[in-house]
Amino acid sequence: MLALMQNGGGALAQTPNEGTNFLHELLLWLPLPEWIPGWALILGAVGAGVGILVGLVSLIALWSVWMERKVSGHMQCRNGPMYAGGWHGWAQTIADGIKLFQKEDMIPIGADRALFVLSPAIVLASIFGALAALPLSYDWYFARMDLGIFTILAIGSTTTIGVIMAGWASNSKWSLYGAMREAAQVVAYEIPLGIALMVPLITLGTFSLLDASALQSGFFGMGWAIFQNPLCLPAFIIFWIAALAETKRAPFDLPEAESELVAGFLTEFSGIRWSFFFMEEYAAMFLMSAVGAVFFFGGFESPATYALRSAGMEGTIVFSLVCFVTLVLKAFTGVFLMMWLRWTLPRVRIDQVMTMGYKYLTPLALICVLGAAIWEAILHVVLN
Amino acid sequence: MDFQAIADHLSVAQVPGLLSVELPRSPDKETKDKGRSGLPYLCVEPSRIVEFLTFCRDDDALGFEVLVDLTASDPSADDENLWILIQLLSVRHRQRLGIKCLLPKSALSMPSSTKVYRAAQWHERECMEMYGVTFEDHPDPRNMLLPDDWVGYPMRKDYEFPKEYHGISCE
Amino acid sequence: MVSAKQYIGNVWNALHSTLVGMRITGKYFLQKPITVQYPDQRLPIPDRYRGIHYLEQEKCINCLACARACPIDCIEMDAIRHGKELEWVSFTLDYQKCMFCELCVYPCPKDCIHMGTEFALVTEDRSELNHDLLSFKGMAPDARVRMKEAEVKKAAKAAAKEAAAAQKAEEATAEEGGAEQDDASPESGGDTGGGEA
Amino acid sequence: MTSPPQAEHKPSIRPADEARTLPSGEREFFMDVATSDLEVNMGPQHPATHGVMRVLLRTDGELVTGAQPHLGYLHRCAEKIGESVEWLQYLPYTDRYDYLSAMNNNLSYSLAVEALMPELEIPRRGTMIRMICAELNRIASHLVAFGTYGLDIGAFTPFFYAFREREWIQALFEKICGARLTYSYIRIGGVFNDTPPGWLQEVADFCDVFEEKWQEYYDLLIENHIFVQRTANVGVISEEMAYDFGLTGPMLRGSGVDFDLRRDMPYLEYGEAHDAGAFKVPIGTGEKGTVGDCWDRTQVRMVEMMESLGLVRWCLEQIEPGPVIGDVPRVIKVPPGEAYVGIENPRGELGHYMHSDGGKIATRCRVRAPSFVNLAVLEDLMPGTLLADSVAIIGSTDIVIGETDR
Repeated sequence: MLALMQNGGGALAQTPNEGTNFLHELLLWLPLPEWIPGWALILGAVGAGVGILVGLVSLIALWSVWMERKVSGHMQCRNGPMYAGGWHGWAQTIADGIKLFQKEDMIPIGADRALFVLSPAIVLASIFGALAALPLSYDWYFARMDLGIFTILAIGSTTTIGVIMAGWASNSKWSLYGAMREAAQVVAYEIPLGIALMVPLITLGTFSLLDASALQSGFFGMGWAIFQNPLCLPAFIIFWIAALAETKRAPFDLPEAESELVAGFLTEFSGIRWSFFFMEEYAAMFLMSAVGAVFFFGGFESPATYALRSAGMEGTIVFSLVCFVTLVLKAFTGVFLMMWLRWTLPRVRIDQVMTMGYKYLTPLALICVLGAAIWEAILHVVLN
Repeated sequence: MDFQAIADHLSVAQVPGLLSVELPRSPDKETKDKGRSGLPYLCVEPSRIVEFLTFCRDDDALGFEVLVDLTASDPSADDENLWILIQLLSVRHRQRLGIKCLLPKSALSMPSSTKVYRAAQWHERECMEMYGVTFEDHPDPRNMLLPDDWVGYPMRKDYEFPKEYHGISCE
Repeated sequence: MVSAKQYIGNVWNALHSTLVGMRITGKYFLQKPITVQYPDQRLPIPDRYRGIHYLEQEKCINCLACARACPIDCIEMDAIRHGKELEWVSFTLDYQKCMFCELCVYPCPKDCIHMGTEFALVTEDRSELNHDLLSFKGMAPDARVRMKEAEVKKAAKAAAKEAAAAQKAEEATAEEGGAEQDDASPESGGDTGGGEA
Repeated sequence: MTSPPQAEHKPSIRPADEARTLPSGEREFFMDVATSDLEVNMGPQHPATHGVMRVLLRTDGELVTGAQPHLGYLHRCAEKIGESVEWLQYLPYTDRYDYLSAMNNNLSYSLAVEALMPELEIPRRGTMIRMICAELNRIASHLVAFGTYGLDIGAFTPFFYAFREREWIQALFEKICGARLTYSYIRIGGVFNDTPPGWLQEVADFCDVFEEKWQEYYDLLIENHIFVQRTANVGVISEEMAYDFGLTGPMLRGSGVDFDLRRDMPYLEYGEAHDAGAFKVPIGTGEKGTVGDCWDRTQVRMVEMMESLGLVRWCLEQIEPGPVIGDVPRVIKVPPGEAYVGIENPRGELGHYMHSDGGKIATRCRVRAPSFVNLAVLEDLMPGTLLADSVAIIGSTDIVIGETDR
């Protein structure tokens, strides 16, 4: 990693936290008896990690679904759920979840049973895998990855396989349409998504999410990439549009386009299997927003972290917590933006999706990368 | 043009198929005529309807571009005729024309107007299933509203409602 | 092929119209919703609302005008006539058929059937939708009392008439004073005038 | 190519080469491998068919190569009922064909019956209330058309905004006649009740608020770039095609034909209103694409809402106290005769052909439903478009299945 950092140039000499994983620290801190074998400890740690991840994804999905319903409700001059749980129906999603768990597990007669059962699992697994690469704070992470963004993009894209599988396995024409649309759309939008992310990568000079965040700790924690390079803003817009398409959110919800394809690849799914897809959608929204927040909007850095750091509280649990909250807030701002867009825009047509991906976003993203590279060159080579 | 002018124009042009004109008349107690209110209609020979409609559409003074409605009517079970009623509309000249064809119930067949107006296609399909009129050369003579296996022509006055349909009681 | 101007125009249009739309949805996001929480809060129902009927049973004369006016024949009524008093058997309105057109209300000569403001027609069984509009079966207590009185009077009248006739006959044949008979029991006149609608 | 058995009697399926040419002139790339078209049933339960209609689509991937509408799922024998119930009793049934514009249906039926009753005089206040109700109902109906079209295109929020205003109109109708959807308010001879106190003022208030809301709809959906891209140049109906298929209403005007029954064959007081400048007739101009595309039709409906608002305002100025219904007997007997009366419904010309033999019951009651006629154009319009376009086209015809099937 150091080699990479040095090769990458940049001002990465002082990464603030070379610290270890919190799970590791936790294991060291726990007064565990010595007779426990090492493999059991590792297994336990992995189990705890998976538990935390699953809990996290469920919490994100629960909160996001409720938020979506309230946001859409208020944008449409209505209230959204109001009863379950008391205050503004906060427990509505929990109630819905319980209902979905109780529902009959239905598999259509003509369906390919194995694929039908497997597809929600793949979808959910891929989003878990991608989220595992997302650090929650400077020292709260499941794995310290120097190529974290690659991991996220690579594992996150496997969702598509699950969706295509679901569409095919349903043995329904509408589902097949949804699956094919998803395939076409994701292939088209991986490219601008990746290229647009190159701009902050060039600006920051790292692939690691932790380092990217640390590098944006400028004045008052506002040394965000978006302020460092003028081309980050268009790049962010392109990234955002591509992220919407990746997460199948309106205006790119063509795979499930309810007015065209009934419910697309979800048509034949019900109950808990359907809710897996649902969870994946919201977790993916959170993930994409978090990636955007890390690479464009300072990651864990904010005036609060700056103040704490100035006060010398770096490395404490409070600091980690503030970092975590900062990231979550930024990510949910992104999720809110996605919802806002969803409840504003109509859906685009499949050929327009392709046109937009290939003819508009990809060239524009390339221009952004070129411009960002020139800007960095001027800044660092010519002026330095 | 009002109705009389249209009728005169048509008779001057000697359009094929034009038979007579039905005008509203007030009731007369002496002849025990109940009168006829409403709107005037042109009576046209059913077999010449295509030529008649073509003339109505293509003639500049008439200019009936739109076939608004085509339907049938069964005035009573005893009547030996079925009426085919056609409504034309001219967008250019802002005028309407009602056409009536008397079709004997013994030979319910007339040429299809679809070639003149595509709009007639669905109306004729409806007519066919509801009244049992056969429109010759109709491009798509399937049932429109009724199931394909429906027996009888429901809009006729002598139609008897079926007791059951595919095991569903209709009582 | 798209020209450069069109290309930039498309990008600009897309972003601009999105922002315009987001401004509108954002504005409503910050405003108070206009809906009400239905079972807790209810909007006022106007006077002319056409809901489930109610019947002023005392006024109804079983004339069938409403049943005849009904386009779908969903009103059925049945009453036994006791002179001027009616003993109601049923006055049913089948809400599976009823289309709330209010055509039954206006022909009524006594103005006794009305559209109410109740609209919830939720039941667990379709047969429950065949509402009986009578608030009570048979007759109201006071109507029953009135009927009894009427019958007593009627019986008394008949008896008086009979007595008078008898008296006349007696006077004609033999001049004998006949005592007035006034022990006519109410039961004796109870079965008269049973007429089904 | 293995074509399915139904393919034989399909008149509208174009040859493969022609169908594979997009409306923009671009040719879809395809290879000569053994593939077969996919037959998809859009409906009877499909969100885009606005009811229980089935469109049998033949598709090649996303490209629609053939479409065949199947109707009759909501056939309720309205015409047969019209021949078996009394004149006034049929009125509630007219509400049910186009349940989004029941006032206009009532009006059409009443006018057709009145055409057979020359002695019947309709008081002016009744006519004015009829016009107010018909125009308010047109606004409500176009609001649904606009909102559900947004749904078809994938925008949810405009639908709620449209329904918010529609609820208002419905509340106004509820006050005047007691029903929210099936009004049965306009009756033979006039209208059924006078307006409740303060009602006309409430209508005026609505007019004032609606104008700014309308601008919001316009900015939010109609001018939205994605919406324009989705609807412009899609489903183009040329003027000749519109005539040939007998299209009426906004479908006809969207194709650039300047024809409106309210202006050109006036009924009620529309002629007077037009002379007074109360309304203009909007036509499709091809502002965003070609004349007669889906966007034009939507635009015509949008502008018509504003024109209807002008008409309502004109009526509110003109209305004077007086009776609202003519001298109609309780059991109506119509003199013998026959009449066809068509009026401008929100969806096109709703015509009633009524034939009486002098009795209490009509001999023939024919309903010329605009949706039924407008729908026929789908067969020709849909081949060669994308699947998503076919949804946009169905939405832009603005059909109500209650009316197509009657």
